[in-house]
Amino acid sequence: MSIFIDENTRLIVQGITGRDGSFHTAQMMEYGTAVVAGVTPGKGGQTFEGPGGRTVPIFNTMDEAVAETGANTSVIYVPPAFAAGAILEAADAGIELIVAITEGIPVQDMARAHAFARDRGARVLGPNCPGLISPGKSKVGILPAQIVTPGPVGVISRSGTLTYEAVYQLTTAGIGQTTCVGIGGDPLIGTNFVDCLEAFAADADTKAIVMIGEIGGTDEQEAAAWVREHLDKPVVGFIAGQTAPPGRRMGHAGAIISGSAGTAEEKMQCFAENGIAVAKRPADIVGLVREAMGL
Amino acid sequence: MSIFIDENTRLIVQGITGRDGSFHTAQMMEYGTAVVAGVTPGKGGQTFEGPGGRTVPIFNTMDEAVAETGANTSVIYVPPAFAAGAILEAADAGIELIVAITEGIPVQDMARAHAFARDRGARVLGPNCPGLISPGKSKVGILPAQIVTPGPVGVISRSGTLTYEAVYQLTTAGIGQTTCVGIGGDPLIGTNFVDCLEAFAADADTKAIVMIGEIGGTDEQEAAAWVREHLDKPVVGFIAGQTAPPGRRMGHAGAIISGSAGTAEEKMQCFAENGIAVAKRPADIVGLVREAMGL
Amino acid sequence: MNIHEYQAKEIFRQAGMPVPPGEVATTPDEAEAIARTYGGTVVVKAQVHSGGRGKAGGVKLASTPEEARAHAEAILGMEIRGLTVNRVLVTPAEDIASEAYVGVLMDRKAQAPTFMVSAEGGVDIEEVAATNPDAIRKLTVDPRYGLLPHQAYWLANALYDDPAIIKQAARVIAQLYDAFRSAGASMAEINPLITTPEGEVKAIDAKVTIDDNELFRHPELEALRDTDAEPWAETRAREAGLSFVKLDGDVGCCVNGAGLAMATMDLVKYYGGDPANFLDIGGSSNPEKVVAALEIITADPNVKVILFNIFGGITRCDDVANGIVEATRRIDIKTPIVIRLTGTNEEEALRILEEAGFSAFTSMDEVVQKAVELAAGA
Amino acid sequence: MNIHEYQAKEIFRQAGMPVPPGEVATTPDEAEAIARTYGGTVVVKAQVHSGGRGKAGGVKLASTPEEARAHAEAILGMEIRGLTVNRVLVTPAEDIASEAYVGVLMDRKAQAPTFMVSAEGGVDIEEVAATNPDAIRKLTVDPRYGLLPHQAYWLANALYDDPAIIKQAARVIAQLYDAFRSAGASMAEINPLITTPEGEVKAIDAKVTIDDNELFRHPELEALRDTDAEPWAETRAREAGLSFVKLDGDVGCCVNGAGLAMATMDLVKYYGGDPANFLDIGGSSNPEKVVAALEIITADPNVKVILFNIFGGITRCDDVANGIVEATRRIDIKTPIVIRLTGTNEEEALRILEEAGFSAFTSMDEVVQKAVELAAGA
Repeated sequence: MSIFIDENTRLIVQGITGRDGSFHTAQMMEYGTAVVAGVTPGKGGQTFEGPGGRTVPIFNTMDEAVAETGANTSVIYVPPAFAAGAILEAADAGIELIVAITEGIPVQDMARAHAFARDRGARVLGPNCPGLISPGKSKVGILPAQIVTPGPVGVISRSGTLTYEAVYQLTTAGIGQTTCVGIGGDPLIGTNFVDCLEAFAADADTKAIVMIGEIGGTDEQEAAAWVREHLDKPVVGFIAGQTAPPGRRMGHAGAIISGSAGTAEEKMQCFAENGIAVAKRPADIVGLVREAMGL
Repeated sequence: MSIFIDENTRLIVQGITGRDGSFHTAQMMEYGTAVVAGVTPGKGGQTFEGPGGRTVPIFNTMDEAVAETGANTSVIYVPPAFAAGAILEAADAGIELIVAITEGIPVQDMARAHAFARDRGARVLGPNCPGLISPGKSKVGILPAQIVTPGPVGVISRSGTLTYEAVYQLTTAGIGQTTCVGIGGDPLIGTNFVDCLEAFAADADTKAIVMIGEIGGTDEQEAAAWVREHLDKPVVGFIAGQTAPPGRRMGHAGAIISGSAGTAEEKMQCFAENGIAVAKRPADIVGLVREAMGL
Repeated sequence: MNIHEYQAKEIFRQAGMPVPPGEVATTPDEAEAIARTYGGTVVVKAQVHSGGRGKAGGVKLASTPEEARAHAEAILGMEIRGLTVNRVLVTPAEDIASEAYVGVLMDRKAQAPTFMVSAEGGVDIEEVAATNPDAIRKLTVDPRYGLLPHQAYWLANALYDDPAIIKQAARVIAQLYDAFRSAGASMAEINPLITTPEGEVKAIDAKVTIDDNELFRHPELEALRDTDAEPWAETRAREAGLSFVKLDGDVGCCVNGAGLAMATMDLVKYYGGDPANFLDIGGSSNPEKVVAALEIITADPNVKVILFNIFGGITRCDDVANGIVEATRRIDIKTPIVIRLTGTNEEEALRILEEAGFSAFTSMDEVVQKAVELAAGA
Repeated sequence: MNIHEYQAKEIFRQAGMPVPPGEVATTPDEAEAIARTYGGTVVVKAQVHSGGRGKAGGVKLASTPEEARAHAEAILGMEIRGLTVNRVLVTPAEDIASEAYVGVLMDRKAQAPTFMVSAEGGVDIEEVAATNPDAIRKLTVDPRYGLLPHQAYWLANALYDDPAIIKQAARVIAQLYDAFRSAGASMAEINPLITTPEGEVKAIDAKVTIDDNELFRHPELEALRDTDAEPWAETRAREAGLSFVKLDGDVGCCVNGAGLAMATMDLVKYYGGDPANFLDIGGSSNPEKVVAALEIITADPNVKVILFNIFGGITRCDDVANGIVEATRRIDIKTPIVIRLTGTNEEEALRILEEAGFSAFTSMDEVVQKAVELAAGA
């Protein structure tokens, strides 16, 4: 098993004709993801040429694309000015999981888009996230496929490339994953640590969880509290930003240390207090996972 | 028993210091309604002097009024420009039943207000309605108390004074009412015939229902279909507007005959086809109720 | 409140919509002069609050200014569905490649604005709805979010194949929603929305109904009201805050509440009489309204009897009684008056009326029978 | 993006808020002239992207133009929390009867704008939140409806007793929300919102942070950016689309992704080194960005080694490799470079780097250890 995506995922790529959209569509098809449609307004009726001679029909609207293909998931590669609109369209068309890769979406747009998705019962992953991958089953987003392998560990991370780093080390050590989820680093994200923990808790194949956080906010602390109260699977945690000076912006709005709350130190201590094994550096994650699983 | 209001109704009057608000507050108190607070922004801390030396505290905001008094119901007498805002405030404060008497609220304001009330789980009655009365228990709105008496008949009506007429005739004939509800004649109303029928269906004390409709729209037809499918209590119906010429506006937007739908003839026929006894004139209602109840 | 096509087009222009130019003429001379400034073929269109203008001969193509003058001469003064044409719109004729229908109105059931679009434009949308409902695409706007860009695009996508035209039409649809919102409309319609052979999208007819309840926010829209187009009595009624509709009978009705007013008319008919009007004095209790109501009713020479049917809720019977007494002092009323008053403060009201020499009823059937009797005997 | 008080006040004025007049001076002469035009007592306020200006001596009262000049002389050039003051705002002093705090910011947990108001104004709101949380009233705005009138009133009702003042404050709060929305802000704050002895409500300080992601919609706001107030490297980084923060170490870091960048810095520290900067080249794969990154890093004289740590997702390793090769051709780089590349197209990237004479790592620990070693040995 896995969470959020699996062999039943039927994917629409929103913005399939753009540079990033077309590149990653090919990558996802290569991996075996069922990419059933693309949407680019004004390009309806055209065809995306995928790897191995496979083609994907392109539609003007999500409504048509869903009606024609029965898709349940979409991934968004459209530019920031239109990305929130793409989320609205996907939710309106009945998509259950909307993976928003786009970086730089205005936060006020996202406040509305998240409200709309909640109203329509859709789950948004991201925005400004690398997506997710259920090794051997489906990949939605931009995570590099070569670094994952099927296995018993669930991975959740706020950052993109740091996730790759951790997953890569697990895979290199022979420890596979059920699903790796990048929840994104924006201030307003649709799916947070606790949402992923709940899903991993319910997934019988997931035996341990790696949770990679960052400075800023209190999402990690809430996740730690949830772990203590609800989870009987081992969790290994890592927090990036131990050397970040307070009050400076480190790359994205999610990583501002405001006052005393949200330092790496505070988060690592909170992890430790709630029974989460804390890795001091990415390379320590593998050892702690082995230990936690009794390998 | 009764529907929507009873002896547990704790009422806030929004716009208690206005001419209509103060007049009808006194009338409601006279009838025995538990008027626990009034709200007029800027008059918080003052006191409404009710009949018999009883007083009602006035607050600046609904939030304070609800917190201080535990009210569950509000009635709105504020001018049209602010009335939709008063509905929003009441719903936001956790009021369960909001009775909007005000006439002339812009329909676009009401579209938002109804959406907000739905989101907050509040029931709106009206706007542009006379309110409701559960004889012997509670009166909310402007229905004249002297024309009702407790008994087994539920009354639902789109128009104000026509309701009084029908109820008055029932009372004069010695047939009392569980609750009389004026749902209002505006294009967008919060509680419709079917909502009231559902409530009366669940009310053990209600043995028969009188439903008074008008030309325009298809609410009566939907109510008739619901009666046939779900209701095992007798219903007597009346439709006003048999002499109205098509295409002319008769007093309010709810009463436009558009195309073939919504004529009095069509509605009366629909009533008859669905097992509702149709009164040709208000004076016939009493006889039909008697007949239906086997009196 | 209905407004004219040329006024609706001005609202559309302010929302940025592609509406061809046009000017209003009230005389054939003006129409000719306007046609001359545009050059080429123009359309002369009757400005009247009614559909079916084309079928009635109220819309004519003119290839010369002289022809425009002749058409204006024929159309001005024409009656369309009982309404006299006082103004014509003169507008350059457009080359039409396709015609679509785009409209938005407040939907009772959805409790929200609802769009209807159809590639079958230029015809009566109710007819399309009845004969070919699949040709209409509908969309209910969530009032919490407004019309979303993808929804405007989805509607436009039902009308056209060409991506460039879909994009233009989606913009027009979004602008139509903005116009609907900002004008406080209950209905706004483009019929037809055309494409030209050059691939341009244009709104060549426009219909907007303003929600009367919005007018306090839009004094500039109230100014659009064409009081020439309505009888004196309706103008007077509106100014006094009354709802009034003239009918052909002889029993003048003055009732509080639209439902009771209709039921009263129905009862007049039931007892063999004929109502002269619908008149709702409304829910407030202002004696001035009664005065206005009596002025309006007595101005109708057909009226043989005046029937009051008042059931007091917000309207207090004593106010109505005072109004009747005051009105009869101010105007010289020869027509017999029969009165029925019941409800809030009815004892006080009956006392006032009796002191003033009136006699009053409490039963609706009795008062209506009396009125019909008086009308028949007069 | 942070903007200055005087710029935030201009945004507030455009929203109709009651903000006293004020003008900016960059020299003592200008400050004196401005003070003279206002007459009476003025306040001279340092314009700098930092709180605590008052405590640092950056806000001074002047009862004469000469005094204003003297204060401006003292404040201009002053350092407040590491930032040099280049401008002062000169504004008439107000009589203050009471001070309140009103702010709105985008709240992560509620996923919506959240207001905070407190009758304890003029002080640090974080301190109030820590020491006396009950003194703060909070309200989350439902983004589907915006700030509703009764909510603005409810917030104002927490601050004042006088109905006339509550009404004014409610209007200011509603206007603040409009300003927050229309400016694409992530934070907007009035501290303090004062009342005067005459019962007027005024915003005498203003702080607004613009959401960088909104700037494409607001070219007029981008123009408010005070590039004088930031080092060259940060300006250059922003223009190239990079995130850059200067630090005090000697290991120049160039990483893709904020999280990995922070983890890399942490690892430098872990192995005994000291990062010279945070630098995230972002998620796109534009070789130009790598060129800019190298220019920025090599401009820091402390840097002894340049450490690349790239894990390819959207960023394709071959693009990064091409960027590094191109950059080293364009600029003369003396500093040793160590590179770690893994992920999408990594084989192609390694080939490119090897062809250009670089050697590359695939382990993060190895490359960091190597960098720290080189920095120590240099």
